[in-house]
Amino acid sequence: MNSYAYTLLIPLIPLFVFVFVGMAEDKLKGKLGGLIGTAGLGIGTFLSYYTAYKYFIADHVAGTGYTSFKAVEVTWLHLTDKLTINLGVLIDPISVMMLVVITTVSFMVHIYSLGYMEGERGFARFYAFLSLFSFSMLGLVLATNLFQMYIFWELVGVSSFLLIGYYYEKPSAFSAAKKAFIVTRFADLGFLIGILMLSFNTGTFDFQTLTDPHGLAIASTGGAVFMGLSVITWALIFIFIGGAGKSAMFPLHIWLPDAMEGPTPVSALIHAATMVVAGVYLVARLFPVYAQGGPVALEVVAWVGAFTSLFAAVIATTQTDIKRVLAFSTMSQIGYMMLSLGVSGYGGEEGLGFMASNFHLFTHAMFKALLFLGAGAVIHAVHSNDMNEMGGLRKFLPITHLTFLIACLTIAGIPPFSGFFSKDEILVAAFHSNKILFGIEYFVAGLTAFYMFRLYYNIFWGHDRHYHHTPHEAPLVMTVPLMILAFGSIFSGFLPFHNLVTSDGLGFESHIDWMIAIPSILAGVVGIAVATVMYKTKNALPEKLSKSFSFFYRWAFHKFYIDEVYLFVTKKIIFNYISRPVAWFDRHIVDGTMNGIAGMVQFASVSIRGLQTGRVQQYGFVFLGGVVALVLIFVYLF
Amino acid sequence: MTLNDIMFYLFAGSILTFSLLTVTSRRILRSAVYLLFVLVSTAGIYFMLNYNFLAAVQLTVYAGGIIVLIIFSILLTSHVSEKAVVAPVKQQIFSALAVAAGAVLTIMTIFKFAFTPAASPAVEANIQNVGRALVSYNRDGFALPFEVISILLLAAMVGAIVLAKKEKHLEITDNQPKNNPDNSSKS
Amino acid sequence: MNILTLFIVIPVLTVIGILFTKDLKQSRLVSAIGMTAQLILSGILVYLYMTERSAGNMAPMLFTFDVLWFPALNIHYAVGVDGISVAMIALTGVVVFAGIFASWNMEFLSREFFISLILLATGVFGFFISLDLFTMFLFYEIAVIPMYLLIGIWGSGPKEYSAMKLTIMLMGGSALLMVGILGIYFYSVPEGGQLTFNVLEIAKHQIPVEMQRFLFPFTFIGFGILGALFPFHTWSPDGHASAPTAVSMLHAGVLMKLGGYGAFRVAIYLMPEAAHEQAWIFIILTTISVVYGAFGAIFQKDLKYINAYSSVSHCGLVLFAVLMMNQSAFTGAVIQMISHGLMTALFFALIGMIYGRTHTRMINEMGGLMKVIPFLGVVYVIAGLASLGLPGFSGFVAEMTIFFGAFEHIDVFHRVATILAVSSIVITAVYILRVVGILLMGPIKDHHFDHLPDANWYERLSTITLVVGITFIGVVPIWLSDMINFSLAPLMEKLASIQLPGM
Amino acid sequence: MSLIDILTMRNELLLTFMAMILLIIDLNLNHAQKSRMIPISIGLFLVVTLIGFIPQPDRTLFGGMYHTNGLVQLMKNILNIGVLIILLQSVAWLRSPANSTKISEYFFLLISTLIGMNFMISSGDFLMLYLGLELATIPIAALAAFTHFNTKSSEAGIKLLLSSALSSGILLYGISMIYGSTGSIYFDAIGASYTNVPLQVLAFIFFFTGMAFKISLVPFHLWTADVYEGAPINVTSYLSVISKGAAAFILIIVMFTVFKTLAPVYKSMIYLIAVLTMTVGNLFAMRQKNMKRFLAFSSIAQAGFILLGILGTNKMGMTSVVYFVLVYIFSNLGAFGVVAAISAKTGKENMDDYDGLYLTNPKLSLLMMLSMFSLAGIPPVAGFFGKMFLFTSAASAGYYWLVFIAVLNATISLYYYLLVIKAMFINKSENPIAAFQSDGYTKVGLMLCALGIFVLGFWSQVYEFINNLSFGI
Amino acid sequence: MIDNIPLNSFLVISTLMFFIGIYGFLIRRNLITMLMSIELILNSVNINFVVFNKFLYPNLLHGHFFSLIVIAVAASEAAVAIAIIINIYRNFKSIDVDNLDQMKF
Repeated sequence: MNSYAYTLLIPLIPLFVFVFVGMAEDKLKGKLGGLIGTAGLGIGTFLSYYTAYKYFIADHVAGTGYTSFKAVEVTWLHLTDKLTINLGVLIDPISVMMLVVITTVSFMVHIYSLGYMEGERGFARFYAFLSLFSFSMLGLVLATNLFQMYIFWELVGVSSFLLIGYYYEKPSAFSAAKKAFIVTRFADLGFLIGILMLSFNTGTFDFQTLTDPHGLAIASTGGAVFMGLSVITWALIFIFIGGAGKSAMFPLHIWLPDAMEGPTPVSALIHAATMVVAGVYLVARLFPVYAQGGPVALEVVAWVGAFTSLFAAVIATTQTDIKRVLAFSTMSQIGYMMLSLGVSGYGGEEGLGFMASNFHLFTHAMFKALLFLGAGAVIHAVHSNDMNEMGGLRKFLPITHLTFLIACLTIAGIPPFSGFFSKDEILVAAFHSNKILFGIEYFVAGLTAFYMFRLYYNIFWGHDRHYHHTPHEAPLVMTVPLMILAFGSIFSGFLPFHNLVTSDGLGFESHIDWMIAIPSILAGVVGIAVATVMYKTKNALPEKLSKSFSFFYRWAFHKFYIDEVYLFVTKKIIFNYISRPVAWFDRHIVDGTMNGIAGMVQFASVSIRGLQTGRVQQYGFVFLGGVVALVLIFVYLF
Repeated sequence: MTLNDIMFYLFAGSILTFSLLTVTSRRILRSAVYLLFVLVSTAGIYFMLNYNFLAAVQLTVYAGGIIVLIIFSILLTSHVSEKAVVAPVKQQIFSALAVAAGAVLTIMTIFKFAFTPAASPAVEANIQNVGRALVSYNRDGFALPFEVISILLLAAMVGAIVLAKKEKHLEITDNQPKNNPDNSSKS
Repeated sequence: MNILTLFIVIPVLTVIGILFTKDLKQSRLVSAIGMTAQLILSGILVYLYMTERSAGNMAPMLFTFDVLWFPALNIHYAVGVDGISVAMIALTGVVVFAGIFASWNMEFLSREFFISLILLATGVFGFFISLDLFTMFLFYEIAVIPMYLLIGIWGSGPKEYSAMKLTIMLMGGSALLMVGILGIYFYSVPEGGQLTFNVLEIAKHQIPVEMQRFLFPFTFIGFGILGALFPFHTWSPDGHASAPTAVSMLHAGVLMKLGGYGAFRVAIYLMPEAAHEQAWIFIILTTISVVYGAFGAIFQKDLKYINAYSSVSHCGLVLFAVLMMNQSAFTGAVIQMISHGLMTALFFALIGMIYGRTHTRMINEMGGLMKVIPFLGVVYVIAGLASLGLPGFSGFVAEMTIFFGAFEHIDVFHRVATILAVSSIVITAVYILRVVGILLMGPIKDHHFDHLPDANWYERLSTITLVVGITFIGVVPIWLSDMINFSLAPLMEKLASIQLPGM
Repeated sequence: MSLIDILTMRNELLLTFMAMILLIIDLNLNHAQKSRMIPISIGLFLVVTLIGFIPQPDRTLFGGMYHTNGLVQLMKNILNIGVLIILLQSVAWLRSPANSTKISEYFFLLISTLIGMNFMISSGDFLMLYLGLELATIPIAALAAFTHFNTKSSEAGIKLLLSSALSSGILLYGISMIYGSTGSIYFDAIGASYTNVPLQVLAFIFFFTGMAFKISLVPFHLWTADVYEGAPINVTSYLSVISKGAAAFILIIVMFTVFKTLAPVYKSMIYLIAVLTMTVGNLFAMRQKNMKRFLAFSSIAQAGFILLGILGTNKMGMTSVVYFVLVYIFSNLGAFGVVAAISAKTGKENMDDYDGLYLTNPKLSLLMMLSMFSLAGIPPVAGFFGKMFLFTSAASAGYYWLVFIAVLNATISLYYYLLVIKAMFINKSENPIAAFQSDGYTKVGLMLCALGIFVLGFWSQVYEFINNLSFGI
Repeated sequence: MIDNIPLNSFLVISTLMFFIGIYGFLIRRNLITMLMSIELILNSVNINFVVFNKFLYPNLLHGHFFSLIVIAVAASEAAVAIAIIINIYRNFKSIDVDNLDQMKF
C-alpha cells in the first residue's frame, strides 16, 4: 500500500456501476442508468488525471527516470508451486498514460451516448456494458502481471462482444460480435500459449520481474532452441499473436470492420481508441523483453505492423461505409504503432520508436475517437452509414463538420495538429531502422490523407442530397465531447512525451527531423489535394480511376477476399469437414461400436436359441456331450 | 474254462444282447420282455457272485415289480402290435457316436486304473449279515438309508396317486384356468 | 452423530418423508426442505472444515468416523473428508438444491420422482464421504441406478433406449471397477497383514507394481466411463438428451464427477507407479475427448446434445488433468469438476426451462428468445460465457490451472497434448456462441414464442444459486484452490516417494 | 449312539412327523374342509422352522452317515425359511378350485422333498447323498406335473423326471467308480485317499455333472427352463430356490471335503463351467417373454455366480456361497411371489402383461423392482452384497478375469432385469392388470421377502455368523 | 465262484450296458422305452457296485446295499414316471416324446 492505493478505485467504480446497473436494469427509468455510469466514470477520469499529475509532475524528482511500482497487489490464485496469479495495480508511465487515454475517451463516449443512445431499448444495459468495458480495459492497463493482463484481456474481449452485439435482434450485429469474439479468442489462444511458455521458462508472470534487464526472462533467451529460435522468442511471437488479434493486425483483422455493427460510440471507444490498441500496449508492456530477448519477434511485429498499415489503407480508399473507412483507418494507424515498436531499440534515443508508438497511440485515441463520434453525429443525423447517401452536410452540421475537419487534418499529419508530431516520430524511427519500412509508411501517410479527405468531402461537400428529414446538428451533449476531443487532437502533440513515456523510464532529447517531416507533410498535402480534386465536387474521376484499376479496385473493395477465405475455413473446413465427420463418427462408429456390442449380444442370444429345442432327448444328448467333453478335457488333455 | 466261466459269458452275452435289443426293438412290448431278460441275467450274475439276497430282490422288485408295471402301462398306452417310430438317422448316428465316445473313454480309463483288493477278510453276504447290517446304526450299518427309503417310497406312492387320480369336475384344457379374482378367495 | 453421516441421514429421512406425502405440492415441499437442509449442512461443513484447518488440524482427513461393518472382510463404514471432498460435497449440495427447484412442476408421479432424485443424491454424497473402497463402490452404484428410472419414466425422446444404454454402460464401467477394487483389496497390505479397503491405509503401502499394471487400467477406465472418457462417452449424449431437467443437472453436474474424483482418489492415489507408466495412453484418449467433444458439439442441433458433448469435452479435461499428475493439474482437475458441475447444471436447468416453454430443443426452431425471456436469456449467456472459460467465472480458473499444470511437463508428447487441449477453448467459444446466436439473438423466429413467460421465482432461485456459485469461484478462487492444494499433500508425498523404473 | 441322540435329527424327524400328521388329518377331512389344511400346514411348518433355530451341538450319527453341525443346521434353516415363504405364497394358488382337493398332497410332497434335502445336506456318505437327492427330486417331479389338465405341467413333470433320472444315473456311475477306486462310500474315508488319477477324475466328473444338473449349470441345464415354465409357479420357485440352494450347499461341502485333493483339477473345470453358465443363462434370459421362463434362465445365470464362491476354495468362498444362497432365496422368492400373486389372480405370466403395473399395483411393482435389483446385484439391497462377496472370494484366489467376466455378465443380467422394471414402470398399457388385493398369507410371504432383501445386506452379523461356521480347504 | 473272471470284464459289460441305456434314452421315441433305458442304466450301475464289493472290498457290504437302495429308488422313480406318463397319455393321447416340445427356446 502506498499513496497510490486509491488507483484501485479507478477500475472498481465502473465495476460497481456495471453490477448495479446491470442488475437493476429493468428498474432504472429513463436516463438514470446512463447518468450513473457517466458519473462513475467521471470520478474515474478525475482520479486518472490526478494520478497522471501526481506521477508525472508532483511526485517526480527531476533528473531521475520514472519508476514503475505496484500500488496494490493481492494474491488471487496459487497456480503452481512457483507461480501465483496476483491482481494489482501497476503504476508506470505507460499505464498512467493509458489511464488518461481510456478514461478521457470513455468519459467522452459516456457523455456522448447520453444523446446518441437516447430512447434506445436497453439504454441502461448499454451503460452497464460500457462500464464493464471500462472496468476491463482499466484492469488491463493496470495489470501488474501477464496473467492479470490475460484475465482482463479476455474480459475486454467479452465486453466488446456484448457491445458489438448490442443490437442483438439484428442478425448481422450478433454475427459480427461472434466473429469478433472468436477471432480474438483464437488469437488469445496464441497469447495463452505464449504465456504458458514464458511463465514456464521464467517462473513468473510479473511484469517488473520479466522486464528487469537482468531478470530471468531476458537472461534465459539463450536457452532451448526450437526451429532456430529460442523458446523466449517463440513465446514472444505467440504473445504477439494475441496482441495482433486484439489490435486487428493482418490476418486477424477481419473482425474489426464487421464490429462496426455496434453502436457508433462503442466503435469510438473500443474499436478506435482503447481496446484495439491493447495489442500495442501489450508489446509496449513487454517491450524490454522483446527488445532484448527476442529481436526476431520484434522484427515480426514491425513487418506485420507495416503490412497491415498498407493493406488497411488501400482497402480504406475503396470503402463506402463511413464507419468501415474509419475502421480500416484504425487498422492502418495501429499498424503504424506496431511498426514503430518493431523498429525501436531499447533505452534512450534508441527507444524513439517506443516513445513514438505510445505518442501516436495517445494522439490517435483523441482524433480517432473524434472521427468516430463525428461520424456518429452524421449517422445520427442522416440515419445511414453509406457515404453515397450523404453530401453537403457542412451546412446542417457545422460543429461536427469543423471538428471532423480538424480530425482529418490531424490524421493526415498536417502540423501543428498532434498527428503530425507523433507520426513524424514514427517515420524517423522507421527511417533509422529500415528504409523499406520507412518507404511503406511514407506511402501510407499519403494514402491516409487521401482516403480521409475522400471521406470528408463525400460527407460534407459534394452535391446536396434530399434527405427525408432535414439533418440537424446533434444536441449539446454530443457536440461538447466532440469539441473537447478536437481540443485534444489539436494540442496533445505538444506534450513532452520523450520525457514522460520512454522505453527505460529515462527521458531523452527529441527534436523534429525536418528532413523527414517536410516530405511527410508534403505527402499529406498531396493526398489531400488528390482527394480534393476527385471528391470535393461530384465528378467522373473516381469512376474512371476505379474502372482503369478495376481488378485491383475490386479486390480492395472486397477487402482482398480475406473474409471469404475465413468463411471458407470456418464454414467449410471446421463445420463441414471436421465437425460433421466428428459428429458422424461419434454417432456411427463410436456409438455404433457400443450398439454393435449390444447387437452382438442380442445376436448371440438369438443364434443359440436352437440349443433349447424343447426335446428332452436332445437335452440328454447335450448332457452326455458335456460329460464326454469334460472327461476329454480334464482327464485326457490336462 | 470252467462252468462258471461259461455261465458268466452266457450271462454277459445275454445282458449285452438283450440290452441292445431293448433299446432297438421296434415293438415296445418286446422291448419290455428283453429288459426282463437283462434283469434276470443280472440277477444270475448276482447269484454267481453269491449275493443271493440281492439277486432275489433284483428278481422280485425289478423283474417282478417294475417290469410288470411297465408292461401294464404299455398295455394301457399303446397297442400291442404298434411299432415304435424310429428316430431320425441323424439323431441315431450322433447319439451312437457320443455314446461310443463315452464308452470308449470310460473303458479306457477303467483299464488304466489298477484296482487293488482290500486285504481284510470277506464277509459272506448271507441273510444274517445282510440283516444285521441293515438294522445296524453304527458305521457300515444301513439303518438310516433303510428308513429314508421308506419315506421315498411313500412319497412316490402319494405322488403317483395324486397324479393318477382322475378329476371329474374339471375339463381338460390347455391353459391354466383364468379365475375371476372375486370367487377364487371363496372357494 | 458424525456430521458426515448426516449427509446420508438427511436425504434418507427426506425420502421417508416424501413417502408420506400425497401430492406434488407436499412432496416438493418436503424435498425442498430436505435439500435446503442439506445445502446448509454443506455450508456448515465447509465452514467447519476451514476452521479446523486454520486451527492447525493437519490430519489428512477430518471428521473421520469409522465403524467396522463386515469384520470378516474388514469392511468398514469409514467416512472422512479432505478439502477435495468438501468441495465436491458443496458442489453436490448446490446442484441438488438447484435441481429440486428446477423440477418444481414435476406433475407425473411426483413422489417417485423426488424419491429417485434424492436417492441419487444420497449415493453421490455417500461416495464423496467414503474412505472405504467398498462403501465407495456401494454408493457409486446407488447413485447410478436411480438414473434408469429417472430417465426411463420422466425422460423424453427415445428414453428407454437412452436409459438402458446409460445404465448398462455405466454398469459395465463398474465391472471394470469391481476388478480394480478387489485387486487393490487383495494387495492392500504386504503379505500377512490385515487386508483393508480403507484408502488411507492402502496408501501407506505400495501395491506391487506388476499388479498395479494390471489393475490400473481397470480402475481408471472404470471410473473413466463415468467421466465420459473417449470412446466410452456415448452414453452421455443420449442419456442427457433424454433425461428430465433435474436429472441432467445432477448427472452431468455431479454424477460424472464421481468418475473424475474416483480416478483421482483411487486410481492415481493408490497406484501411482502404474499411473505413471500408463498415463500416456489415457492422455491420448482424454486429449481426444477434449477436442473431439468440442468438435462434436459444433454440429449438434439439439441443445442437450450440445451440452452433452461439451460435457464430454470438459470432463475430458478433468481426466486429462488428473493424468498430468502434478499439484497444479490436480488442483485444476478438482476446480474443473466443480466448475463444470455448476455450469453444466445451470445449462441443463436453462435448457429444461426453455424446453418447458417452447416445447422444442432444436436450436434451429428457435430464435430471438432473448427478447421474450430476457432473464433466462441472460443467464444462458452467462452460462455460455462461463463455459467458454471467461475470467470471472469458475471455468477460467479451472482451465488455467490445468493448463499450467500440464505445461509443467517438458517433453514433446505432453506439450503437444497440452496445446491441443488448450486449443479447445476456441472451439468451445465457437459452439457456445453459435448456440447463443441462433437461440437467443436475432428476430423471433416463431410467433408462438411471442408471449412466453419469463422465469418464475423457483426457476430464478435455481439458476441464481448456480450463477452465484460459478461467479464466486471465478472471482475469489483462492480459498478453493488452497483448500484443495492443502489436501493434495499426502498424494504429492506419495507421488514424490515412488521409485519409478528408469527415472 | 443312544436313542436320545436320534433327536439330533430333529429337522428330519419333525418334518417326517409333520408329513404323516398331514396325511392323517387329511383323511379325516371332507372335501369342503380341505382348505383348513393350509393354516395347519403352515403353522406346523412355522414351528419346525422355529425349532431349527435352537442351537445344538455338532453330532455325527449312524457311524458317519449323518452329521450335523452349525453350518449344516444353518443351511437347513435357510431352506426352511425359503420353504416357509413358498408355502405362504402358494396359498392363493392352492385355493383355486383346480387344486383345492390336493392341498395336503401338495404339502406332503413338498415336505418330503425337503426331508430329502435335509438328509442330503447332512449326509456323510454317498449313499445318503444319493438317497437324499432322489428324495428331493422324485416328489418334485410329481409336483411339477401336479396340474393334470395342463399339458405343460405334465410335460414339465416328465421332462424333469427323465432328465433327472439320466443325470442321477450318470451320478451313480460316478459314485460307483468312486466306491470302486477307494473302497468306501463314507466321505471321511474317501477324502483321505482321493487322488487325481484318471479314473478318479472321471468318477468325479460323472458325480459333478449329476450335481450340476441339480444346480442347472450349463450344459446340464437344458431341462430347467422348460420345467420351470411348465410347472405350477410355486413348484417352479421351489425348484429354482430350494432345490438349487440345497444342491449348492451339498456341492460345496463335498467339494471342500471329499474332493479337496482334486481342487487343482476342478478349479479349471469350474472356471469353464462358470463362464459358460453365466453367459448362456444370460443370453437366453435376454429374450424371454414368459416370466417363469425368464426367471428360470436368470436363475441359471445366478448359479454361475455361485460357482465363483466354490472356486475360491476358502472360508470366504463357502461363506459367500451360503450367504449368496440366503440372499438369493429372498430375492428370487420376492420375484416369484409377485409372479405367483399375479398369476393366481389373473393367470397372466408374460412380461408384456406387466406393462403399467406400477400404476395399478404399486406395492407389488416395488417388491418386484427390489427383487430385480437384488438379483442384479444393485445396492443397497442384499443382492449386491451377495454378489460382491462371491466376487471377492473368486478374486482372493486370483481369478480377476473371471470376476471381470462375471461382472460383465451381471451387467447383461441387469439389462433384462431392467426390462421387467421397464415394463412395470415405464411402459404404458391399454389394459393393465387391474388393482387387486392379495390374501394375507401372500402378503406376509411377500413382506418377508422384502424384509430379507432389505435387511440382509446391511445386517453384517448374518454374514459374520455364516463366516464363523464356514471352512475352506 | 467266479473269482477267476477278471474284474474288468464285469466293468466292461456294465459300462457297455450303461451306455447302451443312454443310447436308448437318446433315440427312443416312446416315453416308456426311455424309462426302460433308465432302468438299464441303473442296472448297470448296480452291477458295478456289486462287482466292486465282491472283488475288491468283500469285507463290507457297501456296494451290496447301495445296489439294494438303487433298486428301491428305481422302483419309486418308475412309479412316478408311469403315473406322469399315463397323465400325458390322457392329455395327448400319445406318449411320443416328440409331442413334448410345447416349451422351447
